[in-house]
Amino acid sequence: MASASLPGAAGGLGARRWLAMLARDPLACLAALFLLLLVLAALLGPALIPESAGRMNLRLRNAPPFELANGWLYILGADTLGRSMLARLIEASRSTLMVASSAVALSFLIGGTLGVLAGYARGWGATLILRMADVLMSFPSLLLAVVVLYTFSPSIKNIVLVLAITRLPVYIRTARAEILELRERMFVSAARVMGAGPIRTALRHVVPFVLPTLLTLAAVDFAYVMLAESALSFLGIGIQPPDVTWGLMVAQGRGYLASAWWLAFFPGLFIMLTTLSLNLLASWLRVAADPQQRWRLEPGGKAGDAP
Amino acid sequence: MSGHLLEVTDLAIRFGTTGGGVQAVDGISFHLDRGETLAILGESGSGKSVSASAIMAILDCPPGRIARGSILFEGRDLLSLPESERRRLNGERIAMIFQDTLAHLNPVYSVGWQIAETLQAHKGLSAREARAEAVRLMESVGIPEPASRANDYPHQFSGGQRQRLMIAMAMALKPALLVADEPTTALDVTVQAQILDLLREARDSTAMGMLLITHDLGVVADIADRVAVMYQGRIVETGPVREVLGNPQHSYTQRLLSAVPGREPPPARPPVADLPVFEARELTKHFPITGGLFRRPTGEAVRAVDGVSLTLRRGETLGIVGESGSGKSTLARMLLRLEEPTSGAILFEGKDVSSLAGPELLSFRRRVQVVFQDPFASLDPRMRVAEIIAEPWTIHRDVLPRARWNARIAELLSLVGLRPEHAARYPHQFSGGQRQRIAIARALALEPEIVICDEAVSALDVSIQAQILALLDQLQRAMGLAYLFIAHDLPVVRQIADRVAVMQRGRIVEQGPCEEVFERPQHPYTRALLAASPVPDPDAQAERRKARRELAGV
Amino acid sequence: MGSFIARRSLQSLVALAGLIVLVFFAARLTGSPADLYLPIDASVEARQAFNEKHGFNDPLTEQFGRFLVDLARFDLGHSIRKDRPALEVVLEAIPTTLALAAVTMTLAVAGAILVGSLAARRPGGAVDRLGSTLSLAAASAPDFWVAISAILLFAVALGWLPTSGMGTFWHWIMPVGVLLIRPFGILVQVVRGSMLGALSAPYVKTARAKGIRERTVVFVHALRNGLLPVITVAGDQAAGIVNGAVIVETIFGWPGIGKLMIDSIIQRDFAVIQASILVTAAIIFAMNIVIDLAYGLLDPRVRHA
Amino acid sequence: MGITRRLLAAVPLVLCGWALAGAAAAADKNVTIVLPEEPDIVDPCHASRSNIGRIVKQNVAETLTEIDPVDGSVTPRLATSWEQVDEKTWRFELRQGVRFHDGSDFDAQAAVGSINRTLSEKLDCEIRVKFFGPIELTATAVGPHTLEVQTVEPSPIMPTMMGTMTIQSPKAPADSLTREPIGTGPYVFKSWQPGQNVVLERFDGYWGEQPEAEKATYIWRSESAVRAAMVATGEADIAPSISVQDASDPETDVSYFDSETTAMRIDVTRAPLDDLRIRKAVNLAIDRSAFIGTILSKDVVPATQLVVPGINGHNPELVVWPYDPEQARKLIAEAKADGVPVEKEIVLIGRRGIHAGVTEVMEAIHAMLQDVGLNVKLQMVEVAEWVDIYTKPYAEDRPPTLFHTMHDNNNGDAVFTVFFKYHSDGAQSVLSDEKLDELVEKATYATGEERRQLWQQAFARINDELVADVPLFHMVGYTRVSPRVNFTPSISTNSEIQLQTITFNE
Repeated sequence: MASASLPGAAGGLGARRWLAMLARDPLACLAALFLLLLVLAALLGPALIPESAGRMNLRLRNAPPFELANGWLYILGADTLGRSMLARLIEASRSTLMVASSAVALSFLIGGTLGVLAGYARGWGATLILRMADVLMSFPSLLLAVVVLYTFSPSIKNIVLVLAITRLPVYIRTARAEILELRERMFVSAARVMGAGPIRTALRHVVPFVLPTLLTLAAVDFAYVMLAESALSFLGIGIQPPDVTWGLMVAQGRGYLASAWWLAFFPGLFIMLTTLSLNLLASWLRVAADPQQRWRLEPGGKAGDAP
Repeated sequence: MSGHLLEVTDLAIRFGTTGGGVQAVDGISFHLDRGETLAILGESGSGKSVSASAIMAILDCPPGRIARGSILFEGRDLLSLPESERRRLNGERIAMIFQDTLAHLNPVYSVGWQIAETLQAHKGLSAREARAEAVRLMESVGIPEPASRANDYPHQFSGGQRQRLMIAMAMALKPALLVADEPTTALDVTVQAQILDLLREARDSTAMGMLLITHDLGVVADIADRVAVMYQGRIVETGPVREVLGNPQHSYTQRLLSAVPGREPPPARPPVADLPVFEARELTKHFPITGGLFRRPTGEAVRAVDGVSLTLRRGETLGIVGESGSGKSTLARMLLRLEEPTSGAILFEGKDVSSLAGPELLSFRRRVQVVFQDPFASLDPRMRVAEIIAEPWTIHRDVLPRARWNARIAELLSLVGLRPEHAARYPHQFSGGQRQRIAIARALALEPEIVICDEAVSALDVSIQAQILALLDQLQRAMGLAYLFIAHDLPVVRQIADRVAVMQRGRIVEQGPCEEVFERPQHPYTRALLAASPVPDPDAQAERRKARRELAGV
Repeated sequence: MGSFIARRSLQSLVALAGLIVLVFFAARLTGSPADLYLPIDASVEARQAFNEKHGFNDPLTEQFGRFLVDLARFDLGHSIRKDRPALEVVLEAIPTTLALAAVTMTLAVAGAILVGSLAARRPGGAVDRLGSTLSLAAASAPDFWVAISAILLFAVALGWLPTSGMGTFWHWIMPVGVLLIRPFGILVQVVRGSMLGALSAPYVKTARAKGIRERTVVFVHALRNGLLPVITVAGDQAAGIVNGAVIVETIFGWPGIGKLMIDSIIQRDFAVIQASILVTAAIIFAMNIVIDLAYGLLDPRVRHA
Repeated sequence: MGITRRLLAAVPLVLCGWALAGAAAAADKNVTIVLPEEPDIVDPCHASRSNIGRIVKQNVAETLTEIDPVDGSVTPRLATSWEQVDEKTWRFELRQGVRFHDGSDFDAQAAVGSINRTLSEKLDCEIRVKFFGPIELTATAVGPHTLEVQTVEPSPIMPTMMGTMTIQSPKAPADSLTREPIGTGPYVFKSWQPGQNVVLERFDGYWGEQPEAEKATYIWRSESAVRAAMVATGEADIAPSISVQDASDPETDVSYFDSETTAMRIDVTRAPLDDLRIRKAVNLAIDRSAFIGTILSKDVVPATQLVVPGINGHNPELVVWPYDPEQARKLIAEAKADGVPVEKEIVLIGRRGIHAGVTEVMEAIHAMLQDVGLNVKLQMVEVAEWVDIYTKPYAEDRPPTLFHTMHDNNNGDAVFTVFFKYHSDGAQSVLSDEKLDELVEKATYATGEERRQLWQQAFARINDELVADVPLFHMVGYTRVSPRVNFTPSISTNSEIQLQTITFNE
C-alpha cells in the first residue's frame, strides 16, 4: 500500500521528526528546554560565575532575593554565609546531576544486565538473582547509607553507590519481565533458526526492546534519586559539606523556613522543576515511542494506523 | 415504517485529526432489509470494519471522524441521535459480534455475568432473573452444562465456544439488526461451519437483518443473500451473491475470485526423486503438567505431538494440515530444533539433529530455514530490511563476502518481487504481503535446501496469498527447494503440496499423495475437514452443507 | 492456591534468611555501640568492660551463632539502648506505621483511580493536563520541606491544625497529607496509563456495543482490567511507607517503625535494627503475597495459570 | 493483642478535634514540655543523660547536694550539711522526714543502697561511668540520718560530685533498670507511653514547698521548628533547645548560657600541627567575632578555655585570640622556612547536628583557615564515627586533625573537664605534657583556693603555652516559654528542668 512511500518515514529524518513531535507538546517542550539549560548551567556555570560569589561574605548573610543592590549574582539572595544563592545553586547542580545520573546509570546498567540474565537463565541462576532483588528491596536504604558512610568515607562516590544499590531491584524486575515476554517473540525464534547464539540474539534482538522501557524508568528514577538523596541529607547521612547538592541545601535551609525562606525554597524548586521536567518528558516519550499513541503528537494520522 | 431496516447513504469516514487525514471510507451507500443477510466483502484496509464501527457508534474518535453521510435505522438517522439514545439502541435493537473473541470478551468477568449484564442494562432484570436467562441463552447456543459454565471466564472456553457466547450475548434481546464483523475468521473450518449454521438459525428464527463483514468468499457464498464488495473505501460492486460471485463485473472482484485457491485444478508438479533429506521417527513431545510446592511434574502431560513419523524428500513439498491444537506448530519447532522432542528422532541426511553441535549445527542452521505465520512478528521492527536479510551472513561468515552483500540483497529483493531500494526501509513501512516476501528473502539468503513454512500464508488476504504461493512455487522450481508446508487451509495445501499429512491431536491420521487424500479421503476426520471447507459458489456450497449434515448424521 | 501461598512463603523465608545475614554483618560494620551508649568521658577500660559484658568482643561468627540460636527460639535479642526485648519495642512501633500506611494508601489509591480514570477518559483534556501535572509537581517536592512548610502554614500561621503528634482526627491530616503526595502522584500516572490501554481494548468496544452506560464501561469494564499494574505499584509504594515513613514520623512525632529504625541505626542498637528489619521485611513479603493473590482475585487468567 | 489495641487507638475515631491542640491553653495547672528526643530509659541512675535528666532529675529523684547554676557553689538538697572528716572521708547529714513516693523512709540506709546500686557493675549507669569511673568509693550509714563516704584516693570535691548522684527508693530493682522510677522529688513518675509521652504528677507528700504545677507532660519532637511552633500554637508550654533561627520571638524566647563550649582539639602529635607556630596561626586565623549574631546567637561569648566562668578553676586572665591573619601567615611562613611541612593536608572534622548551624560554622572556619594558606579538608561525620575519632585508642595512621568538639561541664568543677581532655591518661587527650600532668594530678586532690589556682594554671598552660586547642565559643541555648507560665532557663537546663520553679501567670 501507499505506506511504503510515506514522507518523513525514512530513518535519516528521524531527529527532525522527533523534534516536530516535541514541538507539538508544549509542556514537554518547556521541560526539554529547562533540562537543556540546566545541563548547560552545570557544565558552563563555573566558568561564568566569578569565584567571589561562592566565597563567604558575612556582610551579605541571608540577603533576601529579588534585590539588585548587591549585583545580579545575588538576585536569588544569599545564604547563611553570604554566598550567592545563584552561584551555590549552580555549583550544587553539578554534583546533584552527577550524583543522580551516575546512580541511575549504575543501577540501570547493573540492574538491567542482571534482569536480562534472570530473564534468560532458567533454574537457580534466575532464582538467585530474583531473591537477591527481594532482599535488596527490603533492605533499608538508611542502614545501607550508614554502613557505607561509616565503613568507607562519606564521599559523593559512596552516596552514589548507596542510591544505586537501592534502585537495583526495580531494574532487575522490569528487565526480566520484559525479557520473559520478548524471549517468545517470533523474530527471536527466527534468529535462532538462522544460527544466532544466545548472546547475539540478546544483544541484537532483545536488548534494543528492553531499552526504551528501562530508559523511561530511568527518567522517573532520576527524580526519585534526587529526592532520596535529599531525604538522606535531612537525616544527616547524605552528602557532606563542603560538597553541596540541592538536597543538602534544602535540608540545611529547612531551619530557616520561617526567617529566610529562600534558602530552602530555591533548591527545593529546582528539584521539583527538574523532576517534573523529567517526568513530563518521560510521559511524552511514552506516547512518542508507542506507535498506537503517536498520532496524538503528529500532524494528521497515518494510513497504516487505521483498523 | 416503510423502507429498509438499515440504510446507509454516502457515508464517509476520515482518520487523522488535523491537516492531511486519510479517507478510510469514501461515500458508501447500501441497505439491508429484515430477515436478510448482506455481506460486505473486502480485504484488509478496505474500510469494511470501520463502517461497521460507525453503525455501532464505537468508532475510535479521535482519530476517526464521520465526515458526511447518514445511517438510517428503522427510519431514524443514527448520526443525528444523541449519544445516550444510541447507547439505548445498542444491544437492544442493534447488536454486534466480533472477530477476536478472546480480546472482545472482558477477560476478568465470568461469561454468565457478561451475558446477564446486557439483560440488566436494557430490561432492568434482577441479577437472579438475568442470570437464569443467561444460562438459558448459553444453552440455546449449544454450550454444554450452561449452569456451571456460566461461572467460567472467557479464556476457559475454546474459540468456537467463545463465538457462541458472543452470539448468545448479541441475541439476548432479539435485536432487529446484527452486525457480524468477521465472525468466523481464525476459527477452524469445522467450527466455522457450525458457527455459520448457528447464525443462520438465529437469523431465521427472529427475522433480523444481518450485516456480515468478511473477507472470505466461501463464507459469503454460504450465508449471504446479497454482497457488497469494498475496495479502498468504496463499494465497487453490489448485488445478489449468485450474480456477483458467478459473474463478477468489476475487475477487482474478478481478481479476488481468481485468487481463491482450489478453483483451478492444481498445476502439474515436477517429479520428485526418492532422496529423503529430513526424516522424523516416532516423534513425541509432551509438556509435563507441574504442581505442588516445588513445581514437581505431576506425571500427567499434554501430548502435543504423539508419535509422528514423516519423510521429506529433496525438492518435494510436504503439506501438513490440521486444526488449531493439532500439534503441527510444535512439530515444526522440533524439526527446527527450537524445541527438544520428548522421544523419537529427527534425522537430517541421516544424522540425528539433536546430536548436532558446533560447526555441524551451524551447517544445519544454514541449510534449514523457516518462514513463520505472522509477518508482523517475525521481523525485528528495529532493523532495516537490508540488515534483516544480511543478518544470516553475519552469522555464517563464509557464505558471502561482505563486498557482495548489497548486490545480493538487491537480487533477493527482486527475486521475491520487491524493489532493491526497499532495502533501506523498516518492516513497518510495508504491507503484510510485502513483509512475508522479506521473510522469504531472508530465508533464501543462506540458499537453504529446506524451508519450513509454518502457516506462512494464513494471515494474508487471498489475493496476496495467491501471489506468495506462486512465488514459493516458482522458487522451488528454480532452486530445487524442499518445503514442509504447514497450514490449516486445505485448498492452499492442495494447490502447493506433492504429498499431504493430516494431523489431529498430535497424530498423523492420514498421509499420502495430495490427489489421493483430497479425492479419496480414508479417515473420517479428513472427510469432515474437507466437507467443512467452504467454496465461493453458493450452489456448490449449499450442496456441501447438505453433504456435511449427512456426514454428521451418519 | 494453597500450594502457591506455601511456595511464595518458602521463597520469602529464603529471602528473609539472606536479609538477616546481611543485616547482622552490615550492622556490625558500623562500629561499636559502646561509643554511643557510654558517655564520651568513659575510660578505655569502661568501654572494654561494656563490650565484654555484652559480648561484642567475641568473634563475629560466635556472635552470629548466638544470634541464630536465639532466633530459633523466636528471641530477637535485647535492646541495649532501651533495656527491653527488641521484638517488644518493634511490635510497639509497628501499628502506628501500619495504620499510617493503610490510611495513606487507601486515600492515595482511591484518589488516583478517580483522577487517573478521568484523565484517561479524555487524554489531553483539562482534567488530564491539570491532574497529571499538578500531581507530578507535588510528588517532586522533598517531603520534609513540604512537611515543615505545612506546619508553619496550617498550624502556626492559620491555626487550623495541630502541629504534630497523634490523637484526634485532625492530627492525621498533615502526616497523611504529606505522606500521600508521592504515592498519589505516581499512581495517577500509572492509573492514567493503564486506563488508556484498557479503554482502547476491544472488550470496551463490546461493552459499548452492548449499550452499557459509559460510567459502567469505565469503572466496571475497564477499571478492573486496568487495576493490575496499579496494585503492583501501589504495593511497592506501600512497602516504601512501611520501610521509610521516617521523615513524616520524625517531623510529626509519630513513634513508628521508620523512626525506630533510624534511631536504632544511629545508636547502633543492633538487636532493634535486626528485629525491625526482620519484622518490616516479613510484613512486606506478606504484602507481596497478598498482592499476588489479589492479582488472581482481579484477573481469573492469573488464577488459572 | 497489644498490637490490635494500639492499632485501634491509632485509628482516628474522634472528629471532635482541637481537644489536644487547645488543651494546654486551658486554665489548669498542667504544663507540657516538648523535648528534642525521647528517653530510651528513665532510670535516674542515668540522669546525667540530658533526655533523662530533664525529666527525672530533681523532679522525681533528687540528689544529696545541688550545684548553684550561677556560681557553681554547692547547696543542700537531700543532705542538709556536710563536713570533711579527713582527706578521704566525707560525712553528710541527711534531711529528716523525707519519704519516697512509695511510702518508704529516706534515711542513711536508703541512701547507701541507692548509691551502691548506681555504682554497681551490674548496671551500666551513666552516673557511675561518667563521674565515678575510676574512683573506689564506700558509703556507710553511720547514724540513722548520717552518711559517710570514704574513698581510696583523696576526694576533695565529694559534695560537688554528690550533686550528680540521684537517690532512688530501696525498692528499685538491684540488677536491672527500672521503668517506673521512685524517688523523693516533688513529682511522681506517673506513666510512660513509649513514643508518646511521659507524665509526672505532683507528689502530695513532698518534704519541701508544694510546687504550682500539678501535672507535667513531656513529649518530644526532633525538629526545632516544630518544637518552637508547638509553644507558639499553645500545644506546649516549654521548648528547651530550640535553634537560634527559630528563636524569632523576643517575648517568649529566652537565651541562656548552657555551659556548652565549642572548641577544636589540635592533634599536636602530627606534623605540621606539632609546630607551635602553626597552632598559633590556626588560632589567629579565625575571626570569632564574625560568627556572633550571624550564624550563632548574638549572645554567644568567645571562649578562652573549655569551661565557663561559673566553674571552679576557670581562668579569667586568659585572653581571646585576636583575629590576625597577617600574623598567622607570618608564622606559617616562618615554620615553612624551618622545614615544617605546612602544605600537608590537615583534616578538619566536624560532627553533624552537634549544635544548630554547625555546618555553616565549619564551612566558615574551613574558609578562614584556607585563607591564611593552610591546606585544610573539611569532613563532616556522623556521631558514632565522631566518638570513635574523639576517644582513645587513636588510629596510628591518622592524619593531622583539627577536631571540632562541644563540651558541657555544669558540674561545678574543672576536674570534670581537664583530666579527660588534657591529662596524658585522659580518654580524649592527645597531650602528654609532664608539667601539665603534674598540675592536673595536684589539682585533683587539692581543695579551696589552691585547687582553683592550680586549675587556672593548667588552663594557662594548655591555652597559652601548649596551644592545644582552638577555643571557640561559650554557647547559649534558647528556650521558648509560653506566656502562661514563668520559667527561667539556666546553665543547668541542659541536664535538668526543675518543675518546682515553674509558676503560672493566671
